[in-house]
Amino acid sequence: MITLAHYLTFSAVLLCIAVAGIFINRKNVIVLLMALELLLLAVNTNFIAFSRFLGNPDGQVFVFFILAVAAAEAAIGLAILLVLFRNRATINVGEIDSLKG
Amino acid sequence: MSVQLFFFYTFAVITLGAAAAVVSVRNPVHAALFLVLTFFSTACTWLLADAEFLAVALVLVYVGAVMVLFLFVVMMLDIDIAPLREGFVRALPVGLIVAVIMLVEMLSLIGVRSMEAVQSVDPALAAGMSNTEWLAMTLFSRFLLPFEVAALILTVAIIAAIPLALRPRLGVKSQSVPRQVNVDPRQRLRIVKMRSEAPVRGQSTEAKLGEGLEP
Amino acid sequence: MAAFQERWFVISKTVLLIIVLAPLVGGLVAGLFRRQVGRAGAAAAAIIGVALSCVLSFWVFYQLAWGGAPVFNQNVYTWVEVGSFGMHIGFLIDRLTAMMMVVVSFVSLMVHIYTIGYMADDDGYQRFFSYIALFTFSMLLLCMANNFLQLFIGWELVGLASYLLIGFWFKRPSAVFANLKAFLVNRVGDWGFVLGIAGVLYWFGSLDYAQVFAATLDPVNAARTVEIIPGHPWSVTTVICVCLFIGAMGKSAQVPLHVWLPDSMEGPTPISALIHAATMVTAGIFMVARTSPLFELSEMALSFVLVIGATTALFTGLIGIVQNDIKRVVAYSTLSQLGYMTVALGVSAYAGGVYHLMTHAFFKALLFLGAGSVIIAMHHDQDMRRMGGLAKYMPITAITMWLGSLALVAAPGFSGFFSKDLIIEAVGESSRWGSGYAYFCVMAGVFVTSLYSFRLLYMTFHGKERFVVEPARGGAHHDHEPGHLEHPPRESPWVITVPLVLLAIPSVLIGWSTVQPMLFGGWFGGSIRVAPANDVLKVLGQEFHGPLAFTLHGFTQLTFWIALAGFAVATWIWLLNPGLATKAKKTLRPIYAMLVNKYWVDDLYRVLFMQGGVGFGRGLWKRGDVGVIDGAVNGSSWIVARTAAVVRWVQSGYLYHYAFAMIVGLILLLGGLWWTVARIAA
Amino acid sequence: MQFPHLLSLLIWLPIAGSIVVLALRSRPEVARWVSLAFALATFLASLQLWTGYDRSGPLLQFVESQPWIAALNANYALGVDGISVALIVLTTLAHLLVVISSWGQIKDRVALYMASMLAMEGVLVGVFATTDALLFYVFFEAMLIPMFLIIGAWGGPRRIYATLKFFIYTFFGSIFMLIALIYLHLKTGEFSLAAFAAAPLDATEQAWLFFAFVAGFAIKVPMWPVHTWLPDAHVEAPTGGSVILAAIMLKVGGYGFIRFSLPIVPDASHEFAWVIIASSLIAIIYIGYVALVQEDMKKLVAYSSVAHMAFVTLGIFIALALVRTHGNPLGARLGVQGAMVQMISHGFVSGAMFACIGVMYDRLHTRMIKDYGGLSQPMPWFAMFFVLFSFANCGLPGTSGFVAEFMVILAAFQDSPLIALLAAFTLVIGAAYTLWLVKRIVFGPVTSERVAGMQDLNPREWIVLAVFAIGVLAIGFYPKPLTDLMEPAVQNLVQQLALSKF
Amino acid sequence: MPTFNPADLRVIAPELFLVCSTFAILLIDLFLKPTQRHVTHWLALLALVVAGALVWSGAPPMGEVAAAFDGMFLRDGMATLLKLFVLLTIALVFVYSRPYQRDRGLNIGEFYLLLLFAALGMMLLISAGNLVTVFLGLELMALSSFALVALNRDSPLSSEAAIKFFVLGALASGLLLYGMSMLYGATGTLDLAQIRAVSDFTAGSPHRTLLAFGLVFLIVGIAFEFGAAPFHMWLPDVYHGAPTSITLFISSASKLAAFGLAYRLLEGALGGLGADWTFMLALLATLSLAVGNVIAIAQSNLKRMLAYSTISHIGFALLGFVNGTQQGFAAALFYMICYALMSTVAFGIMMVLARVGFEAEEIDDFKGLNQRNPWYAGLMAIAMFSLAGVPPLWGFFAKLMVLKVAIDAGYLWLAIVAIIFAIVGLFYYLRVVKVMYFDAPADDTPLVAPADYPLRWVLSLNGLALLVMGMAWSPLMEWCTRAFAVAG
Repeated sequence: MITLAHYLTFSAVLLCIAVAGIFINRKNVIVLLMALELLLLAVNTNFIAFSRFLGNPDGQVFVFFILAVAAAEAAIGLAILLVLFRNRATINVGEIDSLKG
Repeated sequence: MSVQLFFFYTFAVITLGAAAAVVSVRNPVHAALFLVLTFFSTACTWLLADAEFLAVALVLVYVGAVMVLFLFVVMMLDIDIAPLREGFVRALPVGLIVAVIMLVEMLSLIGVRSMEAVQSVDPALAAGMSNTEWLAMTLFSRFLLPFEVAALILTVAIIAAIPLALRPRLGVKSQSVPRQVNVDPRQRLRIVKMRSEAPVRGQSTEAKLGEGLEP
Repeated sequence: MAAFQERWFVISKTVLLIIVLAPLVGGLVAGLFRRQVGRAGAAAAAIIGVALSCVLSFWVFYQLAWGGAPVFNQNVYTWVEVGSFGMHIGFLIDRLTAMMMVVVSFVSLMVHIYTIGYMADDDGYQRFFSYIALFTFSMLLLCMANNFLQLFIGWELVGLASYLLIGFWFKRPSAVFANLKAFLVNRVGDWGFVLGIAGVLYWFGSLDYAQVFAATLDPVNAARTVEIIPGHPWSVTTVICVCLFIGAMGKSAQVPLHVWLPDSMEGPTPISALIHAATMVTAGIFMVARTSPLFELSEMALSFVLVIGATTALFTGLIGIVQNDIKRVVAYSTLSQLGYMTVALGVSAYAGGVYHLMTHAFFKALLFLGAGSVIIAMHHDQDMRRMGGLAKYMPITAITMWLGSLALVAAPGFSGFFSKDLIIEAVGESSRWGSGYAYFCVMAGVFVTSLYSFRLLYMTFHGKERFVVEPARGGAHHDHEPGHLEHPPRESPWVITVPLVLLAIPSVLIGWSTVQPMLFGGWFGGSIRVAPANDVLKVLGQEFHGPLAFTLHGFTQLTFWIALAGFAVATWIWLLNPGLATKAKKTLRPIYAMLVNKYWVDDLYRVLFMQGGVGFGRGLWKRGDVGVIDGAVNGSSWIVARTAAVVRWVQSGYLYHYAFAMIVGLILLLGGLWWTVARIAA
Repeated sequence: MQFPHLLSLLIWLPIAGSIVVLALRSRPEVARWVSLAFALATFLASLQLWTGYDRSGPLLQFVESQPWIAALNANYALGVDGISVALIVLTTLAHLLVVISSWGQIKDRVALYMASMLAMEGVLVGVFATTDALLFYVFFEAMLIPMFLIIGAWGGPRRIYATLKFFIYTFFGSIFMLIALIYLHLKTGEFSLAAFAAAPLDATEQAWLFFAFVAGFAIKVPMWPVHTWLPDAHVEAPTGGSVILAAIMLKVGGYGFIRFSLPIVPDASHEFAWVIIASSLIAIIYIGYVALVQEDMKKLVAYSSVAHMAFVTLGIFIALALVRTHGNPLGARLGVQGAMVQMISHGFVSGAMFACIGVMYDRLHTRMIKDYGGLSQPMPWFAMFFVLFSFANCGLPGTSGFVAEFMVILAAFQDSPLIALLAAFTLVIGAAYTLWLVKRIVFGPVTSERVAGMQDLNPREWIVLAVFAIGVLAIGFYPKPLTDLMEPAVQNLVQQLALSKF
Repeated sequence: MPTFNPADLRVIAPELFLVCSTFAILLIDLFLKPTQRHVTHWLALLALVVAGALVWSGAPPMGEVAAAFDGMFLRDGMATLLKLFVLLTIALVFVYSRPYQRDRGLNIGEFYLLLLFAALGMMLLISAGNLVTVFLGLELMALSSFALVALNRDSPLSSEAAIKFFVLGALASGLLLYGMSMLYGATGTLDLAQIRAVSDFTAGSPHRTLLAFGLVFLIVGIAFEFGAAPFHMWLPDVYHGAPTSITLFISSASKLAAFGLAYRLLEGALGGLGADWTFMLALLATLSLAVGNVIAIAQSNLKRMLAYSTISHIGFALLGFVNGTQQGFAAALFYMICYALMSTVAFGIMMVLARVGFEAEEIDDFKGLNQRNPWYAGLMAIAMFSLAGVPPLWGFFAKLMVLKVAIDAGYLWLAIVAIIFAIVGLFYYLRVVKVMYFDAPADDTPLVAPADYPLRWVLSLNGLALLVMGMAWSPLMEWCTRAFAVAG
């Protein structure tokens, strides 16, 4: 049978991949945004696992809100990305370093 | 090894594989598509955990809306693939090591072994309603305030996205219907009464451009 | 009659205040209001002040000596009061003080009158009068003090006055250097002196003479010891007396601290006479005499005084022989005579020392003023090698200088004879450690004294004229080169010669009338206390049968023959064949060089203290302050700035570095948690 | 009759004055007169303090107290004893003289300068008048700001380095003191000095607190190893600034030792007294030699004030040793009294010396000794004053310098003759560097025609130097009124030293 | 099954009013021409003022907690106090930035709306009683902040700052969520009060470890929101990149909200684990002090310098948290309020001195300001001295209170570290004063502040408040102490 440990491990690995994705990927901001989506996905899995094993609906309701917020986040993220692209003509993370020191 | 466990493992492996691909693949379009695959397989794992409503919601919200938005943006920004490649390998080892350390720490701290609680009967069925109804009962009773705030957040997303992304296209001659409608004929046409005169010989007869137009 | 007795023959405080304050007021008037008062007015104010105090001093002296007035010891006002211990300003007038007051005020008056002539054409005329009046005030304050504090205040004010007077012609760099040197050497002396006073306060509980001297009678105080260097207990009185004597050495120019007196000749001659012969330099002797009860308790201190005095007497005298500047010869003779007085104190013959101080004041002032008159005649040229044969031009000065020299050489009958020979006999009598050495120095000193005295007389007044007289060419300001005079030397005006004569009289006669009461008649009474064991004067007193007998006896004494020998050698060298001196110089080259360079003591001090001090200071400043401390301060700010510049680049601007930093932060926190959990589990 | 709120008046009148003067930025002339009026008013009020203080009455007089911060139980508590009265009068007098003397010296931004001076005056009076630790600390820090502005805005070429160094150096010390005050507050629950003095503290606590206080006050005094800010600050400060810095600000350090270190941590003070005594003795000798070789007059006088202030710390901590080991309270009172007189006398002497250097600087705009020579010919009266103050600086009897050094040496001897020997060395080295300075500047031939062209003192400078001279000579000849004023405070302090806190 | 209870609406009245007024302004703004933007300005201000009045009037008596929506929304003393100051700071943002925005063409309706939404998010976050409300309040604030930073579309710096802020913000909130999920897993409830009630497990038990594990992730989220090192990296770039008006908003209002977040999560939920998080915060405080003060010295841009100084001030505020008791939080809140008002003065003056096309950002732009505009030079000097913590200004007393609390909790070593770095900090504040007062101005034309009178009056009032509060700050302190009296 599927145990809570399975889910927690699965979400932990997913989280690590998302986090690794953020600082391994030196090139593309869009992939960063996708990694963020992955991150939220891992969290949602966690919530659902706990909700399922504790028999308490609050976790899944929380996931519902996370999804809403994630959508809004993605919207704003891409809008900012657009503005960045218009100003800098690049979304290569390696080149966005004028603010430093 | 029950059937459920088998399915769980397959979907988990697919998800992790796709997630790894999202992060490492070269072309952002491929990355977007792999992300779609991740969403689908995660949705399946959720189904195994009897969270059907959220699984479907995930697919609808993410794959339907968010991934479409991503693809729009990827397509719109014509990113040339070539320079994206190099510099990837150099950063790989450090990142990997750090990620692995984090994973090890997290797993040991969660105390995976001690979480051997077996999946009990589906709580929603126990309460005699479907998962959706079970969720809805809590959502619309205790979580009213968050529900409204979630709505607010989505409004903010719109209000924020428009001034950032919308670029008024200059030089577009757009019709302004209201102004067209309430035009007053008197402004457009003016009838002028003039006396007739004999032309004076020796001068050029045709009028200069715009000569007689003064009111 | 009793009322009269009572009213007239008790010393009144107002009289004493007038004695002290009159010169001060005169000095201030002369100094601060010189424009309003003008030259004559300033001189008058100063002289009236000093004259007033001189007359009153004589009156007080009369009251004490013959009027039978009791010793006066009252406080004028409280200076500082800390709990039960109070420091006051007050007067203690006993016979010792009276004598000093008379000597100081009289000599000062003579110098004031003399200055009218000497400084006639000097633009700092009023300023000079104000300084010497202030000097008289401080000297009187010092003598009349009834506690150590006021003694020290007078002590330093006198140093200040000497500083101002030596550096009077402040345009001359050498004068300005001399007064700084004088003040600093005096200050080294004062360094010891202040420690001595602190010792007195600590171990005897008070600064007032009366209480301290009463405490010295208590055997516990006398025997108390202190271990300044652990393991070496020193008797308390020895420590105090040595410190006090160091002060005296500074002020009375004893050997190690004598370097400033010759240089103080840079000042005008009147002050050389007043300060550096008669009064200031004797302050040290007076102080030791005044604190005799303390010195009597410590055998070692007295031996120390004795040895220092003997060394000064002999070796400074030797230098006097080779000096060519007339004032410097007299200066070295003063040093030598001070050595004699210190030797007298060393053998507990305090009365003898003070008595010699008095007689010396008169004839040394005379010699200085005489030298001054010679200098005026030679148009301020002090070099004896360009003098000679002046006797015929300046008979009064010559005669008075001869009388002064005879007194100095202790020719029998003269005042010097009575005081100096007695000291020599006292040394012979004393059995103190070092008295043998002292006796030798003192005897050799007699020969040396007569040698340089007569050398001076011969080189200036007798022998070939070594200067040229030529009438001035045109009206040019007479900036002639040395040795050439417009007109032949003339005798100084009356305002200069009268003081010479007035001083010559006591130089010759004072001995006769005062030797019996002062030395043997216990004239000083309670003011000087001598332990019965050390009272050499009493022993000498048995054989003393009146001054005339002593004079005749003097002719038979060895000292007379030595003096005569000195006279003979001097006459033979400098009168009969002058060339011999230069030849002697070549043959005794090393000795001559040693004497001319004053045993290289001056150079030693200059290298060791002046250049050494400056070098040490610069080292401390450059390395210590600037190098180490500021180095650390600026260094630390530099380090912080450097780390800031380096750490600043951690903020690389790359997004993934920021994320990386966050994740590393997370991992550290998790690691911390993991460690705590592991610890609990273990 | 003691006007009840005199101390508050003395604190807030100048500060109000500074605000008024600040508003007069556009009219410098009016600003000068207004600031003179305020300075004069404050001085006269402080005279009332001097006369009003009842010598035989209770120790702490003119007491005021309002609650200030309820959370910390700190209240606006004022009260003065003999020592504070003397220092307050010195402060108001010095500020009055500085306002007069900077009449001609300061040309640009007069209003800001005068405002800073008046604000400084109010804060300094506050430091001496308060009996609440937190209020003391606030005033102790607040006085840095006006001085920072004065040195920074009107100073010499390297003023920025000097003023930053001054500010951070002093702040560094005082912030450790803050930690000590907080610790004490936590222990006693309030901020009044009396409570701190009564609080029982064990040995380690006392040691830590002692070194925190030393950190704060040693830099202020300044004591030997941490003194390097003073020469820079003095050299770069304008004349008025360096007069105030020398005359008053250094006293806060000494005052701090008496109010904080001795009563609150007596045992640790006794245990570590040797550190302070050693530092003072080194200061006297080491700084003496360093002062000898300075080429810049102001630096020389600055170093000399470090050496003189060493006497204050020496006097205070000798008293401790005397009371505790030798059981000789009389000697201790002599030592502390000497230290207090030194604070007042040094205020007059070094204030006067800097005023003189200011006079010379106004005429020749250089502080290098070699640029001067034979000053007594063109400026005889100034030469008289300068020589008088130089002699006061090397402690000639008859001037205030001697009174203090004499008493401290007497007390030091009673602790150990060796300390007295080293301390008395100041007689020699002090005379050496001061008189050598006088020799090179005042006496000797006139070195340059610029020196010859210098005209003598103008009336304003006359007043300032005359007042300083009167002060120096009065204390020199008749110090009794000053010592009687401070006697009860000194006696009480010595009694406090005796009782141990264990 | 609890149903909707109308009485809750009274508890949530201020937020409700703010939402309605925001939407009203949104609609009105659509119909205004760009020149009439001041209407939106005044309406927004009015909304804030009325909301503040509602918060003040409707506040339950001190010490009591009014819960609504089944514990989802709490109104206690702390919430009232914090909300008032959040609204005050945002009002100050509006007042100070009006001329600045107008000159840069940023004077668009969305600026006001996003700020109002951010205010709303903060108020929700501050009075959140449940993890969901915390998350949603936080996200509402964060999203509007990301958008605000990016508002200046055509400046490359702003867009770069915005993307950095967005990505790191999202990462932090992701990790925060992960922490919340762990909390939920360990205690089985989302309600903060219940989590606290349940969370007293024995040290070794798995639930306790899970809770602690969640706590770590929470601290990451909180530290990011505060800008404490090592999660501070975003702060300097965002401060520097964003337009000064937005920097003012982030530096003051969102820091106060971060305090609310920290208090609700750490005290509200995990009061039981006090020992753990106090030590972690101590480490963060030390790091923040070190990084903030040291790097600030090497800065030449004033905004960047103030960013690092913010990090050091956060280090100081965390000193208060380290104490973990009521006095601790009171002192920390007092410090945060003081810091917020100090930074509003500093950034306000920077905006006043900025003109069309010229950003008064570099420290050298302030050269000789005293000659050109003595009043604002004076205000800036007061702000700088107060930030440095020099008495008799307010900054010093804030530092004093925080140090007292830290020492009281036994963290003497941390207090000493804090004051040593305060000395390092003193240098760069003094440098600004030096530049203003001692250096000669580049061009000595007198600098006239924009003719916006309310701006001048409010800025002067704000500046002088630092001086006045230096003398009379105990009433505010008492209010803070009472705010934490029983609540939480």
